[in-house]
Amino acid sequence: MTPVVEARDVWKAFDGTVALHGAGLALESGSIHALVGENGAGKSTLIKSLTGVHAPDRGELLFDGEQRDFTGAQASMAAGVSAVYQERNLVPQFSVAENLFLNRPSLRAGFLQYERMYREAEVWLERVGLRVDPRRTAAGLSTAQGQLVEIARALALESKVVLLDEPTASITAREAAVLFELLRELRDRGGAILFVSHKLDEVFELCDRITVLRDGQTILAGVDRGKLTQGEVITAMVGRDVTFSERAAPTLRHDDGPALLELRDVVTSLGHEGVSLSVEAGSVVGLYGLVGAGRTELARAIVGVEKIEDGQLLRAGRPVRVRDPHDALQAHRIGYVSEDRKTDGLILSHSVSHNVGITIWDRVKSLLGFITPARERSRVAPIVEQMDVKLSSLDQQVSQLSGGNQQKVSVAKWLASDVDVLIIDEPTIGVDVRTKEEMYLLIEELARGGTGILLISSDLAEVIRLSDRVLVMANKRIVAEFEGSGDYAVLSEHVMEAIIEAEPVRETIVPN
Amino acid sequence: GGTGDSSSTGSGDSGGKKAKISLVLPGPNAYFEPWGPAVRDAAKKYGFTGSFDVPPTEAFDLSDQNALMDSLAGKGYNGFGAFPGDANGTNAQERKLANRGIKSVNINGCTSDPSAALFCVSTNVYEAALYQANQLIKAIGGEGDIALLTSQLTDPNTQLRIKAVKQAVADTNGKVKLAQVVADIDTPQSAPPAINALLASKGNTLDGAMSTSYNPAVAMATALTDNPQYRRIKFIAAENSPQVMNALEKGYIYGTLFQNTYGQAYVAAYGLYKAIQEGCQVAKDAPFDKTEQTSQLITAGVLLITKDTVADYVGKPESLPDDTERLLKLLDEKILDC
Amino acid sequence: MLGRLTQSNAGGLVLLTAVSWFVYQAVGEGFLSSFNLFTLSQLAAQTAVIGFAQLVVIAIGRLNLAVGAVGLSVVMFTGWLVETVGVSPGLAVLAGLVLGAAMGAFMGWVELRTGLHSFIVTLAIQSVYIGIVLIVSNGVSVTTLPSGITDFGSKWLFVPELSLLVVPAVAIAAALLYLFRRSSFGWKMLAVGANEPAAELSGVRVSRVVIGSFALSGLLAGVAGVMEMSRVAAALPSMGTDWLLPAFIVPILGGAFLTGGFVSISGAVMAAIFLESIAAGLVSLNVATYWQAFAEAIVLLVAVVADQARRRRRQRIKTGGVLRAEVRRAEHDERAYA
Amino acid sequence: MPLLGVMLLASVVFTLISSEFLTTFNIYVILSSAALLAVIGLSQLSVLSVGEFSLAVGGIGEFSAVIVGYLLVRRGVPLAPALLAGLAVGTAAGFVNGVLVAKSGVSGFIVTLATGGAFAGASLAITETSPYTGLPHVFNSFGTGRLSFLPYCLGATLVVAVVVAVLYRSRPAGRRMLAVGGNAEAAELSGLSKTRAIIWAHSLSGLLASIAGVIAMAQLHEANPSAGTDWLIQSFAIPIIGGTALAGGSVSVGGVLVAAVILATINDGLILSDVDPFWVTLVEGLLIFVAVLLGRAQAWRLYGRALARLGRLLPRTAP
Ligand SMILES: Nc1ncnc2c1ncn2[C@@H]1O[C@H](COP(=O)(O)OP(=O)(O)OP(=O)(O)O)[C@@H](O)[C@H]1O
Ligand SMILES: Nc1ncnc2c1ncn2[C@@H]1O[C@H](COP(=O)(O)OP(=O)(O)OP(=O)(O)O)[C@@H](O)[C@H]1O
Ligand SMILES: [Mg+2]
Ligand SMILES: [Mg+2]
Repeated sequence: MTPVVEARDVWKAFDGTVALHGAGLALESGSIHALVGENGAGKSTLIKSLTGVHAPDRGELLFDGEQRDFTGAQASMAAGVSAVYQERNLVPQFSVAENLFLNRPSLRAGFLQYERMYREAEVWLERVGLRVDPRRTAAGLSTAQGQLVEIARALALESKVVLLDEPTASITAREAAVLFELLRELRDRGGAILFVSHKLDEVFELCDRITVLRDGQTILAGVDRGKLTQGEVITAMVGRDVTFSERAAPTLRHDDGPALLELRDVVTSLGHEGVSLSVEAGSVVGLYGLVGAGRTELARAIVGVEKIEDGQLLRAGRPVRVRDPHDALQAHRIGYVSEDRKTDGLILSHSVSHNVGITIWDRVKSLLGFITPARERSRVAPIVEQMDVKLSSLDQQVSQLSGGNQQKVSVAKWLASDVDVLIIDEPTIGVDVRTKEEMYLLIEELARGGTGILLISSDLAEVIRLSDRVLVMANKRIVAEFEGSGDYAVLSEHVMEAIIEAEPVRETIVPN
Repeated sequence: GGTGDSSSTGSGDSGGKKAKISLVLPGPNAYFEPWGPAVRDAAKKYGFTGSFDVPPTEAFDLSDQNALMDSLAGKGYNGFGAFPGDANGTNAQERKLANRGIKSVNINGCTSDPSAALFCVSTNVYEAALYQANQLIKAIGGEGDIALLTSQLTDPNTQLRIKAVKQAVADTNGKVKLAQVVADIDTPQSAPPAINALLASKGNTLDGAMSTSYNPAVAMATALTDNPQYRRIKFIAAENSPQVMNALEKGYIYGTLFQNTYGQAYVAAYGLYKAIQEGCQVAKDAPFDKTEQTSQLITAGVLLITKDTVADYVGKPESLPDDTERLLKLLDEKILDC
Repeated sequence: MLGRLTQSNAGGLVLLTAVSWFVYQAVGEGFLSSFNLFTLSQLAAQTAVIGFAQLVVIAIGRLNLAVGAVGLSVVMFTGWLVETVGVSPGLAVLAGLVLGAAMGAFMGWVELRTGLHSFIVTLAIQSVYIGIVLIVSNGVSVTTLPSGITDFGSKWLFVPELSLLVVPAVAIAAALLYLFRRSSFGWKMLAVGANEPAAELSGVRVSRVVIGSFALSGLLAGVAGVMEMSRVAAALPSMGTDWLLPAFIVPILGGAFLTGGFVSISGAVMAAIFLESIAAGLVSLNVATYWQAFAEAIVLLVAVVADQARRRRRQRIKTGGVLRAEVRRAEHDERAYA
Repeated sequence: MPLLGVMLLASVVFTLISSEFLTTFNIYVILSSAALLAVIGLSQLSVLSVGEFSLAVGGIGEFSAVIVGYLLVRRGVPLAPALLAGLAVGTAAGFVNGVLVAKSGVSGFIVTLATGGAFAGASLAITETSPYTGLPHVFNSFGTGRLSFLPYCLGATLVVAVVVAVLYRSRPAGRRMLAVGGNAEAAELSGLSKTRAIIWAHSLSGLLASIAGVIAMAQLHEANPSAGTDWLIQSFAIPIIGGTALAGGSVSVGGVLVAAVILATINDGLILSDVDPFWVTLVEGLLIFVAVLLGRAQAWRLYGRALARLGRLLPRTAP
């Protein structure tokens, strides 16, 4: 059977780096094909080469056995290829519905028919399990909601080839399950699907074939899933055997002293009510909840971006008022790793060095406010090394890094900051298995060093793996609290029960 | 260190070289169009190189005018006639030129003393405005409300004009009132709404109005052409644009002040030519007119043109030929010492 | 090294300037005369500083339409201190610059307090500043400046081709270079300009950066004003009106992103030089009077488009080179395995 | 819409100050000035929609007007073809801008600055600074004629505004420009062409600038080569006051109309209230500032909070 889409010996260079070294890939109809590889292996570049967003420097692209060179996304879409790219791509000012039908709005006599678009959008949103009003603008959507909208957009095209670049990166397992059902349906109708993910469990659950990229080269080309184990895939990705550590023993607690950070009956302007929690020195407190539960907003309120209207915030036992993130960092030594690296985490157009160093400028500058790049670099380099960020130099623009490597940079800058309380929001979105493990070790090491960590994550396994205590948030309230045992099977059941109880009707968005 | 005065490279004064004269504006403006033919005619008649230059700006700009003069000087020009970009600011430029042996003359407006220019040929700004105001007061029968439309407040000449009009009004002992002064509206965009707004608010009470600048005059002429109900207002312009002349011929406006634009430029070019090519000096006892601003004014004539006299002047590029003759003679006989 | 230079904006402008100077001199006349170059250095120095005043707010993703208004205020205030109050020139200039910084900071503060776009805030405030100057000064210039101030504009440095005004411009360029390369404040400015929410969440106090940058902008506008005052040897109430476009062209042509987050000091300096030499060059080329403005625009357009095309080609060649090297290595490896 | 409230508020204030404010003629004066300002604003709005700038609005406007004037006065071309030629020239000029901006990779700021300068320069050169006068009577009365308080040219402005509003609300071309302005990368990845959107936007801007040029010409009764000198700042101020984002992606045509009326009202009111000429600039700046501030919903919240704070203080200070 000839593949629907085939890429042969594709080369692609960006100024300075060569992203694809003769990579190959073949997709067949009626199958879900996994594309895996470490961060920076070239997965996204390969997808963009297939859809004509990047023009490969060398190599052949065949569609239905014929050679084609797409000049842009328009051309590939017309040829029946739809894609969800790794970064979020919505027009913030437009309604959800219009974003869904951006390139082919419903028209009558040349004029847009909004009502019809809203109706059609509702159907597709329903199918991906996203309950948002199609009339609202995309600006207010969370990353996860945006991701679901884009998946709906790709599926709505009803093309026979669907390329998904890390579609499950920021959605929870429940939403992923809905998506997988859809994808299987599509496969059974003869669709060819490419699925990129760093979550190997998903890959083995969903996919029929697996292609592994390493350093821009195809290491395993479309091998049957049944013929591989996760370990073999990881070995192929990394290039050597790796073993993963177990959950570290509970870290030492300074139970006697007051908690590093404590919230008492906090009410925010965004609708949180009666939120109480405490983070002790040397502990990791996990905060789990479904998409839109209000965890990110709570974190932003703690560092002073949003307003705390009532209740108390205590820092080492003393009530304080955090005016803004500067105050949080400098006066109270609280840091916040934001969840959306693109909009409020990274400065994409600046160098890796500046991005990681930004939190320490005030500490390494001289009396008159001067800094040398060398001084910054000496602090930044070890952390970047530890996180294994794949880059050509510390001066490289962050925008030129692969998605996962960008994520590492956004976490690295807070590891560099040396704060006492660190709030980490979705740290491992898009990070490959090996680095994820590396990050876990770093987080544990930080905690062992006495830092209090509040971990927000939509990856329940991650929360359970790291936390000494697990809090569950739903509808902007803390609805349950569990001791962290590290036992996934038991804990996950408890957590899900708590959520279902608090939110009988699952809504990804609370209507206003 | 290595600093020194820029004048140290300047050459001394020397007559007898070939004159290369440019008349330079601070920016493009239709009113000064006769300068082109004036310098051309003079150059042809007396045999020197003459040009008319305008810096590439949108509005009048002192810096651009200065830069243009410098570039021309770099090309060997040795005489400049300038409408000063600023009555104070142009002085430094002309001194700089003089230090390098380059002569200058001010046209259509003077710079404040002390000036490095040879002389200034212009109407007496204050007197001209006073004349215009007095004519207006006469036209409205010596009694009533008048309005003054004028240009940039930051232009020292604007201040002089306002002062002159106030004086003329004061001389009537309260019979005439200066009801409103509208300034800073000398662009095609801002003049029409401002003039119309003035008519809307005071159109029924004003008896007369005068404009000392171009765009407000055009706007007023247009407004009076379109709105017969306001033609009661006696309006005196100080321009000769087609709209103004048309309105004048039809009797919609009372009159306009004619200046000798061509003649001023011609006389300035002639004076420069004499000084450079024939080595003439400005006589020590030259009978200059003196104003608050300058002590080396050669006063050019102005003339109020009304509906009755308009036919004699419309469409003639030479402005006021008789006045030109008078000025040339004055220059030859009294001012220049050759 | 040379490769990197020609890739950069400043490098491209060096090339453009060199080529255009060659053409002006070879085809035209008098472009490289010391007179012309002196003026060019005077103007380029001031234009560069005007551009810097805008550059420091562009860096943080803001706009400042009041650069000219602040410059004007500083000039008039300094002039008043010197002439009326009798303060010594040095002290007066210092006081003026402090005023400029305060006026800038005020705009930053208003922007933060109201949350309005800096375009509107500075547009309205520039009108307020100019209005205050008009009211306080009554539109009257200060013309009797001490030689301490005016010498600065007329003296030369080392050679008669170079104005002393180059000194402050170069000093400021060096200081800004240091600011953006080596100081936490400069880095924070760029961070705020590139991604304000991210910078804020990383602990940068945006309000302080905004107010600081606007204060710096006001200070630099004041310096540019003092430079113009010393060049023109007067404090004129019309100064600053023609600064708007150069203020934006210099940083943008120099390579800064109008949206913030990236600036180039060397690019801005070269842009000022290139820009100021166009007008002078076209005069040497004898372009017909009224076609100057047109020609100036076309030269600018052709130059930047050609430079961009050149840089793109170089980029392609470079990427191609990297790729070819990789392919060769891969083929070599294959052969080695076989 | 709070901006509309500001407009009414301004009218009430000026009516109280001057009894002449609400006369037929004065309303005509305001509306005819606003009619021109609105089209100037729309011309900039259309480039702002894709997140670009045009510094060539004034240049294109006066160039188109000069072309029309040249054809009418020097060539004796009849009115309709002359006008069409002028609009075609404006559109073509905008198209050239669009192509240069989209294809050359040079910042749109510099490109339009240069082309705008070229168009303005060409206008000056063609006319040698003397405006073309003696335009047809019908044309002049389109510019300054009126039906009671309604200037005829306002009709043209309203038609243009409706067309532009519909374009941006319901036509794919308009939506594509907005999509590119909102998130160019997303738009491109969804198969929209950024290049084409930019060219569209600049062409539209050129067309609107030439319409503004023609209206200005009719109001002045001449084709003035420096008619567009003041347009630069106004072209930005009007859409921005009206709520159009400088960064692109959202436009407000209604906001442009209201903002144009507000600016025209302020200028008119300054003369009606006979403000001392030396104070005009200051007062104008303050009025614009206050108008913009009051035009924002969040400003009202600010006042609410300030009032509340005051309210909390009062009982304590009162005996
Ligand atoms: N625009 C660009 N400019 C320069 N280098 C780039 C650019 N885009 C990608 N690269 C480089 O190409 C390589 C491959 O990147 P790519 O995004 O394809 O990785 P990936 O496999 O998708 O990784 P991830 O899992 O982190 O998303 C990386 O080294 C990256 O730095
Ligand atoms: N009442 C609401 N009206 C509109 N939008 C809401 C409302 N509540 C929440 N949202 C949206 O949903 C998001 C939920 O907030 P938040 O990001 O804090 O949740 P979260 O638990 O961190 O979930 P996520 O995993 O999506 O980040 C907000 O970004 C907001 O845009
Ligand atoms: Mg990727
Ligand atoms: Mg979140």
